[in-house]
Amino acid sequence: MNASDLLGLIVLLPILVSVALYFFGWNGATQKMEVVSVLAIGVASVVIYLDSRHGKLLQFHNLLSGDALTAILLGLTCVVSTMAILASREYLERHPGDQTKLVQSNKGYAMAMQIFIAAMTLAVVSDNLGLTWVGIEATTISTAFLVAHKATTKASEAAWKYVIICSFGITIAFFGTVILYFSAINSGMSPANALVIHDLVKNASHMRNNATTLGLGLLLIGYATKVGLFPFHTWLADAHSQAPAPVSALMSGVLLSVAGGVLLRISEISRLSIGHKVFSDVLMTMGVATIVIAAMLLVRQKDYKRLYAYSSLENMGLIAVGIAVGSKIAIYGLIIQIVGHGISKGIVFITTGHIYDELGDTSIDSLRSLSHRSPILATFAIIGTVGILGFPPFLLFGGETSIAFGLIRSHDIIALIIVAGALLIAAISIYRHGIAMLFGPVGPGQDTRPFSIKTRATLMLFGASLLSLLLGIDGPNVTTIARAGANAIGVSL
Amino acid sequence: MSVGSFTSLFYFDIGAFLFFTMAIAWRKSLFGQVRLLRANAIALFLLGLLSGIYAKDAALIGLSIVILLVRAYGIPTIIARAIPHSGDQWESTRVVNTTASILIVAAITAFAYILTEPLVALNPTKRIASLPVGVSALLIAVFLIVTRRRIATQLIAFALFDNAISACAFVLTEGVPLVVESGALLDVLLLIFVLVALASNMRSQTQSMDIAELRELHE
Amino acid sequence: MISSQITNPKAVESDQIKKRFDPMGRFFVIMICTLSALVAISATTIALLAITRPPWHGSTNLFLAIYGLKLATDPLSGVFLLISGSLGVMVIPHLYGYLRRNHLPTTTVIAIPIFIFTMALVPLANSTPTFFFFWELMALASVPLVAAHPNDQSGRRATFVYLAMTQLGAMAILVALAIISASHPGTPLAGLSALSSRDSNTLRSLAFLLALIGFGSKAGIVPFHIWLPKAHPQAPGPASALMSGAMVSLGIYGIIRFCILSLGTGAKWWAITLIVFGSITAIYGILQASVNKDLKVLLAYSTAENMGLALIAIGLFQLFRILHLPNLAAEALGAGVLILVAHGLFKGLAFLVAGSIQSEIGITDLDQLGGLAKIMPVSTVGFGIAALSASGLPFGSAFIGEWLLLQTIIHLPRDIGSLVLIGPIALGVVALTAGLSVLTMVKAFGIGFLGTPRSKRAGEAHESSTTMSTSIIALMIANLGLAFDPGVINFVILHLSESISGVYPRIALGSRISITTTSSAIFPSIGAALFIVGAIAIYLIRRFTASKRPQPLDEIRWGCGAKELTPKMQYTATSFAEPLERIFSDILVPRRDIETDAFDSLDLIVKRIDLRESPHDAIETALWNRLARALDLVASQFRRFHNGSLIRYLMLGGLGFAVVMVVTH
Amino acid sequence: MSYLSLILQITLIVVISPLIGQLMIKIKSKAEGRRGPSLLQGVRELGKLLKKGEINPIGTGSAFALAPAIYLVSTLVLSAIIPLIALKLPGSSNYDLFWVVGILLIGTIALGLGGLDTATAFGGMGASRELMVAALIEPSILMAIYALSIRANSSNIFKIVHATLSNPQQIASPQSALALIGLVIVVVAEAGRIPIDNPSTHLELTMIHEAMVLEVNGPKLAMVKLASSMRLVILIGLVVNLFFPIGISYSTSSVGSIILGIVALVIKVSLLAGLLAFVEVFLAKLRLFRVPELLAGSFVFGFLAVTASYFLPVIKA
Repeated sequence: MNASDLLGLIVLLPILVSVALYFFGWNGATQKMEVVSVLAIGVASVVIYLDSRHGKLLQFHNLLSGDALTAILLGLTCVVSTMAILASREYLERHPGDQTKLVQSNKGYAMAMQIFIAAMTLAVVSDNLGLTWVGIEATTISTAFLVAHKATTKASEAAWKYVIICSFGITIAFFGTVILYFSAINSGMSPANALVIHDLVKNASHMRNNATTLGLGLLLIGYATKVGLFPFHTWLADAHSQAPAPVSALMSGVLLSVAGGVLLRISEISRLSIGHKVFSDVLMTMGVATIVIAAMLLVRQKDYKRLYAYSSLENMGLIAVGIAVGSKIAIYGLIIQIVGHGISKGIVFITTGHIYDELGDTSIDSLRSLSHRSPILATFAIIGTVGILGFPPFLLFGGETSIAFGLIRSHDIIALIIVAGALLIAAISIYRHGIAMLFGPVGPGQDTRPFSIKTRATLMLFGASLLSLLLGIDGPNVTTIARAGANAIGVSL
Repeated sequence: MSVGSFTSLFYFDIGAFLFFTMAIAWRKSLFGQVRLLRANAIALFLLGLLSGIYAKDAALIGLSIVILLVRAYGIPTIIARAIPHSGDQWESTRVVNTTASILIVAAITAFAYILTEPLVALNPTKRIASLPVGVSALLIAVFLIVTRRRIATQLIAFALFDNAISACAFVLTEGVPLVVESGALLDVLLLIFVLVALASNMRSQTQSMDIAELRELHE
Repeated sequence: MISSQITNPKAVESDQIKKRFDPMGRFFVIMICTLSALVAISATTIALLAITRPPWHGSTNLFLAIYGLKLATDPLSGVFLLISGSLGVMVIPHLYGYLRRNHLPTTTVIAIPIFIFTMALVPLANSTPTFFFFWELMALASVPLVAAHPNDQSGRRATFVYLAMTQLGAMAILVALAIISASHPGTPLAGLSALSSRDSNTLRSLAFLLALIGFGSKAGIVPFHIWLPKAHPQAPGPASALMSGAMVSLGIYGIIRFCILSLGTGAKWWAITLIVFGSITAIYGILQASVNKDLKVLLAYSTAENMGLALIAIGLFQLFRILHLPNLAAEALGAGVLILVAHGLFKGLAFLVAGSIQSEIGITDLDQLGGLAKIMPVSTVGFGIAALSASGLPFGSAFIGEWLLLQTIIHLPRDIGSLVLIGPIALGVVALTAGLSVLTMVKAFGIGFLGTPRSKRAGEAHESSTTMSTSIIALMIANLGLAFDPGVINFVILHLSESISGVYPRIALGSRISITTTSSAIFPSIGAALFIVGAIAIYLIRRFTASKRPQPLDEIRWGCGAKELTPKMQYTATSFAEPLERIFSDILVPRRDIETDAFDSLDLIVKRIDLRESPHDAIETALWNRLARALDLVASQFRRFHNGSLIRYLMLGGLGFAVVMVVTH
Repeated sequence: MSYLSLILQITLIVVISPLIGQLMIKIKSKAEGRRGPSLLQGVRELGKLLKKGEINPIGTGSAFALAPAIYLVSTLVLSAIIPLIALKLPGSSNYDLFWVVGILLIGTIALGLGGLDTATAFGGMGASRELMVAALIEPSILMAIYALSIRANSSNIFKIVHATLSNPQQIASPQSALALIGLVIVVVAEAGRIPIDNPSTHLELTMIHEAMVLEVNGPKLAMVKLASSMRLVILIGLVVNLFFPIGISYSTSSVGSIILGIVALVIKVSLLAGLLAFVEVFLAKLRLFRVPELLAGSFVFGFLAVTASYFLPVIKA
């Protein structure tokens, strides 16, 4: 088997696993297969990274390709997916759905999860804008059932809003793809290559025209939907708050960043063709607006899952700002940001999942005295939150700092001040709610029983925390990898 | 087929495409809208077929047939299942009333001309001259998505949106590569399928088909 | 009554809490203290090397991705390292005693050595990302210290306010550092001024203001001081000592390092801004300290006051640099450093005594203390020395710094135009601050330690353990040492001035302190000797005349006709400060509740009137609470917009789509 | 010789202060049309108090016991570090005005702490008021010192007086006048005279200084009384020498100049004290909460003196 076949394999494998799940049900064997299919992504990530270090681009029939950025995103997918799949077991044990209905059964859940992972992987390894679009849209469809898995009215509502808003945006991206294709063909590219990202990058300098601008603009706003950027940010909190915790972890930690990765690729085409100005102005506006909105909605938040959803939004806004800046330091920063956010958010959402399982309520007011009722969960919630807020030694610290430096260097001081102000408001709000939840007194009539957590779940969260800490400490390798990632999209000034 | 006859047929067909789109904006009966969606998809199929015959491209002809199957048959049929067979089959509560809708549609058409001018200038062939028509249809679909309150009409608007993008693709580039178009088709089909499934879920939970009533989740 | 207590869920809960926070095991405490001691000792050693040896620098790629950690030493970093290191060393025995006696959350205990460690790293950072990295680590490590009593409402409030102010500071510092070092984030700090001088003035001014806000929020500069009086009462005594004595000073370090050195020479109004902020802080801090009645709150406000004084000195330093008066600049810097060093020592001492009181009595409210002189003699003497120093009086460690500051002010040259007005204004501020701090410290000492105990618990207390007293005695000696022979840190001032301004200050520090060019001088030891001589003389006279007098009698005090005076009849801290509160009521805005209990509905015949007056932080209510309300208002508009309407959401998206189409068209 | 002069100066202050205090009472009485007590009455009172037995109020501690002694010692120290009869006394290079202010405050604080240690309402009230006045005087004093030190470019008393001696025209300048007014108010406040405090009253609600020492008795009271009168003399002497250093001996080398210095000091202090007492007759004590207004006034004089010193040209002989 050729190394480049690995690209196809990792997309195919989860699909095969979901087929197996359909036929054999969700049992011990298929549960192992789930993990294997995800670990394969990790293996591929390593292989692709090692190959990219020799300047080799893995390619699979003009459709899939792998470079260092791919490897980073795949690695993140592997880590968070593993966490999500392991956490799903507890979730499913606690929340057995109607097993007669496929979409509510354990089997259906596991299948949707695998297809979701396959779709994300496809969006990451795709070298073809059309295929990327297919992958991203497929994530929407596969997660729709996952979001609605709890089968409550709220869950259905969230799923509906999620699918409608995301599809709206993603369809705009499809229109953008068509326009870009037209532009590429007009500039003399063959129809077979006109959507291949790497070829578009090579040919970009010949595509300096209005059609490209329009196409890129539409792609931008389209994929921004999936990143959760303003004005398409409205689905995110609903979907994240209603989805089962492992799904929230995967959506927030990986899916948003995968879409961010697509934006990053598009930004490269944009930089080389129409110049960065229009594209980055639009993206900057969207990113800053997203951060501000997220911060404002955090202030009086009443639901702890929404709280973390908006914190994801805030981090995605920062990533968007980083892409908009587009300089070396900003790109490094956002790559680190993506990885750090993914793992920390994974920890946080899975922890909130365990809390919800015990509490049965996601409102902030219902959760009090967590530090006494479960020191373990409290610890992981703190570790995750501290990571998300950009405290050292976690990765996000470097990410936020670099993006701030990048903003100054591109003379976007006003943007930086707005962003810093919004981050301040966001952090203060999280502190306020966090202190109330961790230490606040239990109200009259609320029960005070301690929460239980399985050793298996503790170990998994511990492993993830350790990983996030190690990544924070291992500066040299993280730098090398982030540099390789930035090189992959042509930023190595 | 001569260039002249192809062009006039193409123009005629895309005009029909736009007409059906506009008609959906006007029509209130849900089943009527589904029928118009079918007609719209057939016009799209003809666009593909014409281009395929003109370019002597068998793949394109095959693709148009797939389009016919999925967009003119599959999707409208699924959407029709989301319409309650008893009770309210009318889109009576619109965010924007019918007269205003039609006026806005006219404005959108004008807007589409302005928008597409630089694109048309880029490659001034006769086929691309009809781009404003496709973009008008597309913008009308967007308009429908953001202003329609019934679940079924929202689905129809989505289907229209996709049709319009495909139409634009035919106008611009004789269709996008096969693998992409088929992937997109599959996605749209699945999307509509998912939405219908969710809709039936919601109907069993809330007895409502009005998306404006989805207000449980808010800040 | 008893049964209701048992069923009360809160009582059960507090039992659980007690169980969870078991007494600290001896081994665990020894481990923590050993670790802290190791860190503090190495910090002190490095500090001494940093001051006396040529600069050293090193770097590692570990920890901070992309930038790598860059470390370096120079005299400036050495000074601040010395403050935190030496204070850390002296605090350890008290820490041991405190931990052995008090049940604290494990996180708080573990955070202590980490906190000392990070505090030592901050001044060693040699690039802006490294600095920010350590700064944030320090902030993070200090949070558990404040959150030592998270089960109390006030504990949670303190934690929140501290976190919020920390975050405010962090964001301001981030933007400021980004501006300062934007072009080359990895540049060693010493090389930054050359880089930033190329930036536009507006940009540099922005960086200056943001850095001032950021570091000011750590240093407790008004209006960012609000965390100090909330956090200190929560933190365990030794931790407060470290936070107030060392961490807060690092805010001033940041201001010196970045607002002044890294940004180049700068504009005159920068210096004036520093002086104005310092003045406001000094006066507001000491006014609040003078009217507050909780010992730790009082000390916290007094910390703000001292930081204000240091900031005035630093502002003068900056002003003289701009005016090209290197010698005066060196004097101002020397004064600032001396104020900070002394503050570390006496505030550390005062907080340790407060910690002993917290640990032995459990109350720090002055109105419930009293009479400690008889039962806690070591602590009393310790606090006496700390109070003497904090008042800025002769024989106190802070006197030298404040005297140098006054000398710097009165030597303002004539030929600087209207800028000379800074002289009388600054002097007025320093003088008023000094006067009020005398009153404050007399109140704290007189009410808290003298007289008779005002509560049962205060009356039954004992002196804290020997280990705790060891720390107190060590700090007493250090304070007296600095007061009588500041020559021990002469080398610090000399090396610092040389490395920063290239000149030696014309200050001769020793047992006689003088400014060589102007022949102003003081000689504390001679003053003390005169005191001793006078005391001996009086003692001898009394001794020889004693035989001619009748025997002394023990008699009850005069009670204005009452038979006996109860401890309740003593003057309290509140009543002591009442005249001052009245005079400065426009600034202090005391909170006054009048509750009238009347016989009839018209309030004509009054049964009783309750008047409650309590000091409160007017800036907190006028500025921060108002800001919070404004934020809430804006946020509620955002919330209202996100009302769950899918049509609204889709329209928003459609609008975005349209805008992008038009923009890219 | 120089050390002898120092001891002479201290002794002189100790001896003349009860007399000067009594002189003020006498002048006041005369002005009010009374005969007034004899000049030696003060000395007799001290003698009487010294002979009395001590009463230790129950519950007081060492602070109460030590406070009068510290008050007295600080005053003695003051009399040793201010040049009153001669300029070049031992340690004159360390005669710093800020230091003097500090020592002055130490005495006040000692007495205040003693008052608090009695654990009575009066002791606390007196301490609170005394320290409030002390705290508010501080800016005025330091500002006046600032104004004075600009002339000599030093806060060293020796330097300041020396500068005045070598350039007497400076005294006639507006800045000097302003500083003098400021300092006089300060002296009045610091010494607890009308209109700030009334040393001769024991009316409970208006007392400041006397309330603080209400429990002090016997020899301790003698110390406090002696020290209080000494402080007045020292402060007057200081002001007199800062502004009118006429007659002060420059060095301690000749006996004649020392004697001249002593005589000059006694005359100057008596004159000024008499003037003060005479003016007091026409004044009423201010309400406690109007005291800050007066002190603010004195601060403003000092402030104006400083700014005038900076902005007006230097007058040179």
